[in-house]
Amino acid sequence: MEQFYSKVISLKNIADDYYLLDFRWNTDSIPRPGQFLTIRTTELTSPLLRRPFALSAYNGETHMASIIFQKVGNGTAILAQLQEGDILDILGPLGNSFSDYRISENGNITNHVVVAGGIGTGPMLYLADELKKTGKKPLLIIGSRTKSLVPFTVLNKEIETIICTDDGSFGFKGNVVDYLKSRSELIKKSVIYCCGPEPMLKGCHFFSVDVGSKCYVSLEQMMACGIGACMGCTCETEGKKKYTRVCKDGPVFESSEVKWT
Amino acid sequence: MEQFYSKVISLKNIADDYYLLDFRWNTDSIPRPGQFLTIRTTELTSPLLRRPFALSAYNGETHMASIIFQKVGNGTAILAQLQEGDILDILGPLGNSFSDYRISENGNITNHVVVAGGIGTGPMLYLADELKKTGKKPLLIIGSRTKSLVPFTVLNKEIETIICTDDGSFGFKGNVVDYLKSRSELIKKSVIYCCGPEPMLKGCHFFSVDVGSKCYVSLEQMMACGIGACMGCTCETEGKKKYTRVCKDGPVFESSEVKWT
Amino acid sequence: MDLKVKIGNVDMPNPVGTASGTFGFGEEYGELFDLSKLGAIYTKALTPTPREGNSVPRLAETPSGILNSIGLANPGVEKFLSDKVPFLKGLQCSVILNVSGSTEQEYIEVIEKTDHLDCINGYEINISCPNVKHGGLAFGTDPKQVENLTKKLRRLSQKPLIVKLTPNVTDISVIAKAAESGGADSVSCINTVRGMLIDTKKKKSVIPAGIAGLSGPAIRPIGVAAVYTVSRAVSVPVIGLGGIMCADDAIQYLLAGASAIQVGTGLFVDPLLPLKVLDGIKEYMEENKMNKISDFHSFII
Amino acid sequence: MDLKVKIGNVDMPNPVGTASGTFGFGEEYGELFDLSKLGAIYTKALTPTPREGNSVPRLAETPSGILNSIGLANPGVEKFLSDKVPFLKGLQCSVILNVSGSTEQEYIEVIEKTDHLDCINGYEINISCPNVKHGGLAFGTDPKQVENLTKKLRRLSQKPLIVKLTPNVTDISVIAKAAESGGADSVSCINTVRGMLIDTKKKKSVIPAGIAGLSGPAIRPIGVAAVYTVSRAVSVPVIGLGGIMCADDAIQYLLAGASAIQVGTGLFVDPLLPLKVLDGIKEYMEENKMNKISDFHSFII
Ligand SMILES: Cc1cc2nc3c(=O)[nH]c(=O)nc-3n(C[C@H](O)[C@H](O)[C@H](O)COP(=O)(O)OP(=O)(O)OC[C@H]3O[C@@H](n4cnc5c(N)ncnc54)[C@H](O)[C@@H]3O)c2cc1C
Ligand SMILES: Cc1cc2nc3c(=O)[nH]c(=O)nc-3n(C[C@H](O)[C@H](O)[C@H](O)COP(=O)(O)OP(=O)(O)OC[C@H]3O[C@@H](n4cnc5c(N)ncnc54)[C@H](O)[C@@H]3O)c2cc1C
Ligand SMILES: Cc1cc2nc3c(=O)[nH]c(=O)nc-3n(C[C@H](O)[C@H](O)[C@H](O)COP(=O)(O)O)c2cc1C
Ligand SMILES: Cc1cc2nc3c(=O)[nH]c(=O)nc-3n(C[C@H](O)[C@H](O)[C@H](O)COP(=O)(O)O)c2cc1C
Ligand code: FES
Ligand code: FES
Repeated sequence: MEQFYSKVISLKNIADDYYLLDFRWNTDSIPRPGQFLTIRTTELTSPLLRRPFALSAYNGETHMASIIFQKVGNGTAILAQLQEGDILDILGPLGNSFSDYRISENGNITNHVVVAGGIGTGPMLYLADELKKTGKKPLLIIGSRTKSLVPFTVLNKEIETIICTDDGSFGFKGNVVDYLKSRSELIKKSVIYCCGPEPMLKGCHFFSVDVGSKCYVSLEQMMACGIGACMGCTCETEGKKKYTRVCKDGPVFESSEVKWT
Repeated sequence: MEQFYSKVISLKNIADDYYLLDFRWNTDSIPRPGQFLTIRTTELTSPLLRRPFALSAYNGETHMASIIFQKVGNGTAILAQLQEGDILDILGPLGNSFSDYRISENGNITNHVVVAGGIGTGPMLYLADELKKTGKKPLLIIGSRTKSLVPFTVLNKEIETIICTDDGSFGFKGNVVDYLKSRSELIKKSVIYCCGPEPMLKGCHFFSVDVGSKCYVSLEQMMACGIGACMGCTCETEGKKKYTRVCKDGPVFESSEVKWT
Repeated sequence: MDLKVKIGNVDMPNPVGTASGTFGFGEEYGELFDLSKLGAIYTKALTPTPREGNSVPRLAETPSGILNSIGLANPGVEKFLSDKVPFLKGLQCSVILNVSGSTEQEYIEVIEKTDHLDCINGYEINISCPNVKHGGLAFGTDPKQVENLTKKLRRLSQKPLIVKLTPNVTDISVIAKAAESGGADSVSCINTVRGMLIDTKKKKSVIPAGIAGLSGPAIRPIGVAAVYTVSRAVSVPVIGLGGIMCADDAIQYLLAGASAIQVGTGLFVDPLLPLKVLDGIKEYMEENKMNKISDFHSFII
Repeated sequence: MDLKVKIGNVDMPNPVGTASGTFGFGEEYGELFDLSKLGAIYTKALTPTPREGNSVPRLAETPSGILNSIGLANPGVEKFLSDKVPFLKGLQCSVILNVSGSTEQEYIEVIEKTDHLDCINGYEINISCPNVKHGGLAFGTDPKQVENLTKKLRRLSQKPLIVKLTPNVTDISVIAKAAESGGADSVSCINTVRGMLIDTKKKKSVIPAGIAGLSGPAIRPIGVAAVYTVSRAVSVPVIGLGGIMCADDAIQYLLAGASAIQVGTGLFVDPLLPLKVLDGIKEYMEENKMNKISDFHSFII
């Protein structure tokens, strides 16, 4: 982890309110899928805190990195107005990654199901890419409310991808958990990775329990330091420690570690 | 006075850190030289207060208005980044004007000396233009630290203009009061109008006392409401009322009304 | 939808007012919008004799806030009667006179000399101004003095008496209760927070008086916490203010327990803010199927 | 130029520290910069037994500020000794242990169990945390309790005792004097200000515990005013904090009377801020021909 500055290489609007931001990764530690960074959005005092975003791509040769973010409030509105060449104040890479678990616990498994919802799409694109590159068979499932929220332009055609829309305006009609259930025979032999809104994560977790697969989820929590110092971003976990820091002990957890409420 | 919205027509850098901002004057009341407006610089809460600027030009036919501002802090830094088409939130016109005094008290006088210093240049360009249009003979004297701070491009060639620079890098070497003194014979038959830093205003005032001319000054004070309601922007004046509101009772005062400290 | 708010024996047409000291006596903002749309205006503090106020600068900006040290500059009762009352007589909204003084006698004098006026619908007793040397804040921090002063003023007028509380105390609910038992019809909170800005170039306080009053969005969380605390301690209606910059901010105050709100510093940033806040409150009530202001108070925050 | 600051019998190499609760026990920020450049680190509050802290969310953003309700989550003394002390032993800067408790006995226990450690250079007694039900803020608002607690702790240790003051009191100088007469070597101020943010969609406090602690630039003017007031009331050195976001902010505190400062919330925005603040202070001293920190205290603010 390091604080560094980097110029905006490009900023593209890739779907309703979704943006792809490319920049150079000006530090040595390599960011893995699931890891995140924080960006200071202004030199002024409002919005105050740095904003966390997961990496959506990283190219080890060109040192180019990307995030995909949704414009939801003041901080992301500022980011959405960045111009090529503007300077980003970045702290990262932060947290653990899906890759840690993939390698340490699931090295031999071939089938990997990568589930993304809403602003959780970024890190899952990166994870699917990494799986593909390491010779695994990723199935990418992306859930959206409607077609205009699907970031078609950033999808990798070489990765089997299922789009689910709540309103049926594209692909599978229903949410990602509905889709998982519709193909549970196949999926139960896979490892599941998810990032997205909490109800989706919870649904994936209970699905994984039902079919007996391993499931990993990336959590979100309001963060201040982002590095484990302030105890602000805890989540409830099972076991001896009631609270665990999302920014440092996560954001990726085995879904059975999480206390689902 | 009214609150209205207006698009940026153009923004030009006219000297070191000085900018000319043109926009449409979308309200009926006509702004006069010396009057000002306030601009909200952000939808966020920092910088919080609206920023006051004097009008530097107004064209009654095209309804185009201008201000000249210097980038000094966060608020003006935001303004300096405006793009054509961005929306300005404007409150104006505010305060009294030089014209009030010119017409009511000095209608017959032909010679008018218009003295500007630093960020006080804007309103004095407008006043000189107005004087010229009404058939008077304005002499415009602009004081600057150095040549690169002189906004040459916005000067009207038809108006007799003297540039004074402290370092002598252009025009008269010395400050505007030195210049006034060097030509006191001529100037004592004129009315003097000034806007600029306080020491300059004070110098002009005492010069006017010496030569026996009338002198009007535009004051600056930290402002909150800008319309006379909060009592935040007072200045000390001679006479029964110890404090007077710069935003409402000014910003233009007869120099002998002001308590110079 | 019923937006009325009852404070003492007065019905305010809606919960949105403008905070004392930020709105003068109404004339200036009256040029910008129709004051009859407001629930109430709270005037600049009035003292028996004119006050020039403190030396300049009286204002400074801080992160998301401003400091002020106006020092209760006001025309005094006499000039108020001659110069300001004619304007106030024409207004539809409630007019609440903000009353200040350095001694009890001064508060008494202001009320005695104005109680006969029909155009004054109530009093806000400013016992919480940090910007005057004597009186002001001193009254506001001692519960006994608050109760006594309120009692004395209570005898002088049938009009609603609103005691304005300072956040600069250990337990604001104690002061609120003292005002209530002294007979106040309502309490308003918060006044400004003690704050200071130093000019490091000049090595001096930016505001010559030194410590000044902090207002604006920076203090909104402090105001909401105060209203939450006070409204659980007293049974009279609470009027909330401090840093309201949009309807959502005002709604926070109402949900915290306020029956009415005031817009202060927010006026400086957006002079039409009170009308926008009122519209936003109406919209929220519609969306949430609320019929009256007290519906805001039915949630467990 | 001599940047040293003496607090009790300890020399801090420079006046810049990191505020309790924002810096953990130093390990995390130690990955980002060289902690030996700091004057002091103030650890997260330590209590005798582990505390899980409050339920989530524990953080919320407000205009130029944040609310927190961590609830003193900490590993407890035992785990502190085994897990944190080895790291602290390696540090060059002063390490000040922030001590909390629900009862006097708990404060006593923490000091008794840690006083033997060479790597602990002093104690900051947190009598001002708004985020725990018992203890914390209660201790901090009553001068008698402050004096008594300080006296009891004074007997236990030769190390500097810094009493951390809350701004949520009527007169902070009274509490500061109580700490001084109880034997404190220094007071630090301010802790967070009581504040609240309500989610108007959910009609609930964003932070489940309700009222939380406001920090960040929004409260800087409140902190500077507090330091100004306190440093005129006591003769022990005052440590200033609250909303420091740049060197100029820190210099305001020093000019107001502080002998040292702490960076808290500012770390979250700019993790290397303490170093920038230190550089800025040095530059300012050079420009203003100051030789030592006490030179900041020779101006009439
Ligand atoms: C580990 C992690 C990874 C994330 N990855 C992505 C991503 O790849 N793409 C993406 O679009 N979004 C991501 N988010 C969410 C993103 O951080 C928020 O949407 C963003 O901070 C909103 O800021 P804002 O100022 O626009 O909105 P605001 O209106 O300020 O906030 C909207 C909501 O965003 C969340 N938020 C705001 N500030 C923070 C903060 N400091 N820490 C955590 N949450 C905050 C809160 O839930 C808040 O209610 C991630 C969050 C976390 C914790
Ligand atoms: C009546 C009047 C007319 C003015 N006309 C012009 C003009 O034509 N061109 C121009 O360049 N400048 C003008 N100014 C000054 C201009 O308002 C300030 O330079 C500007 O507000 C600075 O804002 P900032 O955020 O960039 O700087 P900051 O760093 O916030 O402030 C720098 C200084 O600007 C002044 N200032 C800041 N906010 C205000 C405020 N709300 N009210 C008054 N002063 C403030 C203060 O002296 C402050 O110390 C005028 C000021 C007044 C009062
Ligand atoms: C410039 C100014 C003048 C004020 N004058 C008074 C006053 O005369 N009487 C009073 O009770 N409060 C006065 N106040 C306090 C406000 O009424 C209000 O309590 C405080 O500013 C918090 O609200 P806000 O954040 O919305 O401004 C004044 C505030 C400001 C900013
Ligand atoms: C997340 C967080 C946790 C805190 N925990 C503690 C604590 O454990 N003990 C303590 O004395 N102060 C604690 N504080 C208060 C800070 O040390 C400091 O007094 C306050 O935040 C004001 O400074 P700042 O504005 O620079 O953050 C905490 C503050 C924050 C933001
Ligand atoms: S954000 Fe500070 S510990 Fe996670
Ligand atoms: S700025 Fe409010 S009276 Fe002038």
